[in-house]
Amino acid sequence: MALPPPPAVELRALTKRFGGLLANAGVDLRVAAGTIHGVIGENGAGKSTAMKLLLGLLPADAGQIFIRGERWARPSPAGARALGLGMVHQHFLLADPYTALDNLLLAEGPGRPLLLRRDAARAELRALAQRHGLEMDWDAPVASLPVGVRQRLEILKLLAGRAEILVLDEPTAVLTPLETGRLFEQLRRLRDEGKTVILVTHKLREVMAVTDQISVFRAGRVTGERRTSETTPEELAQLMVGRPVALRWAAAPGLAGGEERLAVADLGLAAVGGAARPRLSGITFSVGAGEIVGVAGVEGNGQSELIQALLHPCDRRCRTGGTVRILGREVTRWSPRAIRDLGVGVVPEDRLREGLLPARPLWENFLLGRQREPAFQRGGLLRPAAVAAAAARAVADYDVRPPALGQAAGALSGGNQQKLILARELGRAPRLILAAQPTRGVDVGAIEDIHQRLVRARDAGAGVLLVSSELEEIRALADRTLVMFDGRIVAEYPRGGATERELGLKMGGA
Amino acid sequence: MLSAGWQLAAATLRGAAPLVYGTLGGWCAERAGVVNLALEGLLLSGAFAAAVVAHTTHSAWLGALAGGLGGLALAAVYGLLVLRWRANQIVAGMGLNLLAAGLTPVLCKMLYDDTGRTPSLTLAERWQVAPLYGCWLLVAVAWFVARYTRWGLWHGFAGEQPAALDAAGVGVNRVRWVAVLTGGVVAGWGGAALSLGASSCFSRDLAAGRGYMALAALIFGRWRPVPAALACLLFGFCEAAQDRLQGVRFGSGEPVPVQFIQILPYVVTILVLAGWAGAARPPRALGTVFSREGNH
Amino acid sequence: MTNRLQPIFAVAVGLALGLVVTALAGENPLHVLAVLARGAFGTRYGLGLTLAYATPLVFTGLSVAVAFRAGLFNVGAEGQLTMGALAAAAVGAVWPGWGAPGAWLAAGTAAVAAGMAWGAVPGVLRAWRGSHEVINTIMLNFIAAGLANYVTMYVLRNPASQNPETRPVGPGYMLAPWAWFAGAPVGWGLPLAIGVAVAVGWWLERSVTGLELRALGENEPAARAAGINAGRVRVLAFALAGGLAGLVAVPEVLGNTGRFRPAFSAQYGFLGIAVALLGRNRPGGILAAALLFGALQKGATDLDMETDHVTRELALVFQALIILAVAAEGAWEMVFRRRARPC
Amino acid sequence: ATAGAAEFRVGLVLDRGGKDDKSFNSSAFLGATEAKTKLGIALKVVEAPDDNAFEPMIRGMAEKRFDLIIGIGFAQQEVIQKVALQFPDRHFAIVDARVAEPNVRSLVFAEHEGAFVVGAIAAWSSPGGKVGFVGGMDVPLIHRFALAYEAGAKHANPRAVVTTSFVGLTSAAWNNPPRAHELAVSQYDSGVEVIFAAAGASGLGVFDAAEEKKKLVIGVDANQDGLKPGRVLTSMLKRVDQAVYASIAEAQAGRFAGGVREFGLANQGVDYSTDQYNAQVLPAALRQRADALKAEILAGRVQVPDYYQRKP
Ligand SMILES: Nc1ncnc2c1ncn2[C@@H]1O[C@H](COP(=O)(O)OP(=O)(O)OP(=O)(O)O)[C@@H](O)[C@H]1O
Ligand SMILES: Nc1ncnc2c1ncn2[C@@H]1O[C@H](COP(=O)(O)OP(=O)(O)OP(=O)(O)O)[C@@H](O)[C@H]1O
Ligand SMILES: [Mg+2]
Ligand SMILES: [Mg+2]
Repeated sequence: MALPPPPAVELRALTKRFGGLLANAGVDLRVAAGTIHGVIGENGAGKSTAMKLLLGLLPADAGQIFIRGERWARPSPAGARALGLGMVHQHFLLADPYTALDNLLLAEGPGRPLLLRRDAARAELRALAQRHGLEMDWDAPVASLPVGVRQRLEILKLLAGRAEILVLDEPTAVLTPLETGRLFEQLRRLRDEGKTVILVTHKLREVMAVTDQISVFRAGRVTGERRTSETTPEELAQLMVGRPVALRWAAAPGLAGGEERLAVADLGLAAVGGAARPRLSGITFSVGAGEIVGVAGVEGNGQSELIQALLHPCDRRCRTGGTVRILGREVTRWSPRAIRDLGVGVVPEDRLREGLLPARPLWENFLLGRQREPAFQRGGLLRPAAVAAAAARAVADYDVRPPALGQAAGALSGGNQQKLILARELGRAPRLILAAQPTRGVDVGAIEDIHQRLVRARDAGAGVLLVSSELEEIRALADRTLVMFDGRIVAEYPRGGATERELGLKMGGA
Repeated sequence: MLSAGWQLAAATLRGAAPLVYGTLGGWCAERAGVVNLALEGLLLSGAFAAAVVAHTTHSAWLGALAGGLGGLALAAVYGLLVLRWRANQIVAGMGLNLLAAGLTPVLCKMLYDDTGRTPSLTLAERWQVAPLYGCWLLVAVAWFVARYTRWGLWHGFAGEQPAALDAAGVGVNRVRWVAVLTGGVVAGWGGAALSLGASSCFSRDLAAGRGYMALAALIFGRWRPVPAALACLLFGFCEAAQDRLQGVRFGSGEPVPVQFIQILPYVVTILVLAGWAGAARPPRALGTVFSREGNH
Repeated sequence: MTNRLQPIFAVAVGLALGLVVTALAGENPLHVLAVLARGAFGTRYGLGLTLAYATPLVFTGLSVAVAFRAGLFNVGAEGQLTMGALAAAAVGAVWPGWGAPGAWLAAGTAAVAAGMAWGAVPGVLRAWRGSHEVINTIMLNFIAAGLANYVTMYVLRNPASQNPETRPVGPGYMLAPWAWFAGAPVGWGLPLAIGVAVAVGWWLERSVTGLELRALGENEPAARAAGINAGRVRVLAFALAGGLAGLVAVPEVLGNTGRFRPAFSAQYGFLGIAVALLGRNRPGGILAAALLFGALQKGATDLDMETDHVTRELALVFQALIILAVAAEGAWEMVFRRRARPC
Repeated sequence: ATAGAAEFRVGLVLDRGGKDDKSFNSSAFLGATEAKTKLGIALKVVEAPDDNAFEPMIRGMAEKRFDLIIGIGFAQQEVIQKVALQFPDRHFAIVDARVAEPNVRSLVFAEHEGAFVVGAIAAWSSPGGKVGFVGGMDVPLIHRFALAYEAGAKHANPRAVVTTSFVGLTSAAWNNPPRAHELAVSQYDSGVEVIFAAAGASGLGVFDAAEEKKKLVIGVDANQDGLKPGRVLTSMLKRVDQAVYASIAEAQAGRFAGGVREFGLANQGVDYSTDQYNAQVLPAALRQRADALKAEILAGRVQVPDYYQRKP
């Protein structure tokens, strides 16, 4: 009897430490050849780290890697290419000002002729792209490509490099349900061609839909292995978090038709950098008191710009047309500070970039944006004792861990950073809340908490504009749902007014 | 008397040449993501090496070659500091400028017992005409390499998206090393153009702020070789015009005080820059250390 | 512990490298070291001059540091201090009759105001037109030199002197140097510098605007999202930087020469960048770095006198090597076996 | 030289141009080294890195009991004054400034007389009547040169046109040959035939331009005729070397005396140079005319304007 074929990839006791943080604490993982293998786990569980070790992008502190049964002694990116390993990163490795073609030419790596033969390469790539049904404008700068297309480009990069073992790290975060479906079709086809696919995600539904086998990461190690056909989402969730979780939850509906908190009319933002379409056009909607208005849409369809335009309406980089009214006041020419002082709380989309001073202590981050409140300053001088007391209360209330006020905010985990921001913004008892992707990168337990806080603020009379690319989040919280596509609002639904499929189609521009 | 226009053009080219070398040298490093504040020092070390070798060998060309090597030597120290030892690039750049400003006169003293100057060069030992077009040749080369070669692609990605370069199996720091060293050679030639072309010896502080002007040109040109070189041309033109405007009178009155003429190039630069509008976008990874672990 | 020793160790290595250079030049390094130490600290007068060199560097170091903390690079302290000194000298020359406390206040205020105005220009241009402050501050240095020259030569020229200098300020303006320093121009400028350093540090940490300034430097998008007006804070930071640089007028004009001389600054603005960077943009660090640089400057003056083979530029070499040694953090990690923090 | 106890010790504090500026400071250095070889004195030469360094240097020398301390350049005026007061039994000399202390000898030069003469020589040598002047910075001393130079040129040729340029705005202007070179090229391009360079070390840029453009240049302070033989029309000599040498010699002989020593055309402290290098470009006929002009000036028949005497 022939021996079973060796696994395409095997990781043994892989360990990786970042400073004092053990990101991978002995990862054991076997991926059979010719399968789609799901890797799931909470944010920060160590999935991406393990994949980077596998690709030779990071040196492991301990442990071994076997590719097709053979020990890979000295991992390196160049070696990975030679072995047919390729990865689509969670954060795309593309350079904005360069064309799609140039990004692909870069991926060819060293050992090629010095002169770039763009014409020849373009012809070859067209053929390859057609074979795989992945259309691409090769001469457009990456900056002008929608996120979905960028991902296509990343996959083409792998295919052009003749990768046999493909790792995709959270590939669906930026896709519409429709595109996700198409991607999964692709992956199945690749598997049927004999390639091995490792799919990293934290969306249970997706792993259930497309994989053959699933490994669950928790706290830096693999805590469970399941055959997809033999498990349930509930079991996987429990493996991920370590305790049973309620997967479905919906807020009670809010009072509709409260007084107006936010009214936007015909908001527009011109195109930049050669892009054909304006970034925002004709955005008109309103948010009332006691109402959560959800903005659904695939990332990159203008949601970020919308939030920026609401916060900085006087800045020409954020708005080139239209008006914004907040709490009945026309604020189109107001400064961000004046707008915030009206009682606007903001949960920014990218919390490290827009919400925090990573190198500064917790108490200072708690103060950021509230430094002029009379409670915290007198005559332009801060009142450290008052700030510390308020910060300590808020940190305890929102269960930010560890509650060390002197610690740098950047050293908090993502979920705790988010809680700190909520503590700060909701602590001002805002009358309008702009919440962008409030639960991104936050674990299942904390998501629940954040959702309840938002609902409680709504019930206390705040208007909430909730921007999220998680359909489930929108469906659970929003009293009204707007769908954005390509810088416009393309649909509006009342609570429960649309099926997930309908929403998905609208998000894809159908 | 040649036509005044041609003379002005020639003076513009002469004034621009050292700046063009400097700005190209800065571009080499900065496009790969390495801030280069050390241009002043690179110019000085290139100028010094060129003058010493031209004087000892009586050959302008060997002098020019040595100018490049002088820049290379200082750039190697810079690379060691910022690429190997992850020194803050601004600090290291300023430090090297001070070092070059101090060490060159000390070396003059050691070599020639002269407190700040190398011996004068004869016309035959000087490198006068070649650097004037050589720098434009280099601009063309830079433009071509950046656009049409694989190296150019790597170079740009090292400053824009180093992680992608790394994932493609190309060592980011290796690319940056090459970029910093090449930049050193090019800026060193700028120094040679100063000590062998614009002057007939090395003298203390010969660069006189041209490294900073070259940096300004680089920013002005939005980190692209051709616009940056054109910005040098603008600076060169302003200087040449300033030289010719000194002593002009309006109407029949007293001449305009020379100080107001002398500040003209700087005022023009500020005005043009303000009118140019919009913040220039530097290479995205400029000034960051590339390390696979510390790059998330 | 090793963390705190590292900069001191690095300074020592930089000094040692400098001594190697002097040895190569043919001097006995021990002799050089002795001369440096004796020159800078050995006598009251020497110590006084060290402090006299250090005082302006504290102001320019703070100037650069305040801009840095707001995320701006101020290469323009030289121009700002020129305008400050010129303004102080102008007030003192135009109204020579004023008496002591009022005169000090007037001249000091003029210096700060002129420095602030000059400093605000790149801030305004950055906020309003997005122009890069590095270019503009470099250009403004030259423009300041030009204007100062013009005023010195044609508006306030001292007819009693062949030096290019302005008329002397009235006697009521002068801050007498302290006798203890045996004639070195050290006086109230020194405590002023220390006090200003402490105040700036305190202001940055404790005031609302200080917090806003730091937030902008730390993370611009977050600061903007928090409602901080980036443009206004930039102008403020640059104006403040200019005002700090302008204070150089106090030790120079009021405490020393009593007039403006175009060439008075020993590259203070430029060295201020090095001082700020070496002092890690913290007031305490800046005071220490300024003292170190002052000592080197003074010590090097004596070196020229006491040696045969080195030139006055040696001070620059020492300063440079120390800066580079302190900057080369990666090299010391090997020595101290300390791993870099991520990010 | 090892310093014997009985040796006469002289300290020379140079201006920022340094001993090798081939001009003003070089001249002083030359005089002092000549004294060293001829008179066997002990000599210490220092250069100040910045204006604040003059005081510690001069004071240091005074404390170290130097017998004679010589400051070169007007920038040291106040420092010498101050230190001389504090060390009344030490002897000092200063070039280019007047210090009214009994233990200070002030060595001042009538630069304008020399500049007038070379201005006339320039105009005579310039058939088109276009002559130029390149100064380091817009400062009083340089104006003293420029004013007299222009007057001299106009005296020789009433239709002479003088183009005046200044190198820079900061003290870097004295050390920036490439800028001076460009200014000179621009002047030569505009038809100027002779340029008088009074720009410290930057002047060498003017010499380079003269060599490249095959035009004439006039040196300053020291005899610079040999720098570009055949291109240097003459040099306006300011015999700092002689002044320094004489001061040292007298002091060594115990005949030091304070007060002002003026050097001008009358005592050849200021002059124009003639030697083998400029014999071609400054023919005998011209020299005779120049000497005649000198005589007229000395006789008071020709008035030389002095910027220092002008009311600002
Ligand atoms: N370069 C780095 N330096 C320091 N810590 C890091 C680095 N990269 C990752 N980490 C930390 O290692 C841990 C594991 O990160 P990893 O990216 O592998 O998580 P993940 O499972 O992919 O999470 P997510 O679902 O958010 O992508 C996290 O705590 C993260 O903060
Ligand atoms: N760059 C860093 N420097 C220092 N510590 C870090 C860094 N990144 C993460 N950590 C630490 O690593 C731990 C894990 O961080 P991570 O962001 O992965 O948490 P997480 O498991 O995703 O938690 P959460 O669900 O709250 O986001 C945290 O306790 C955090 O303090
Ligand atoms: Mg991940
Ligand atoms: Mg996390």
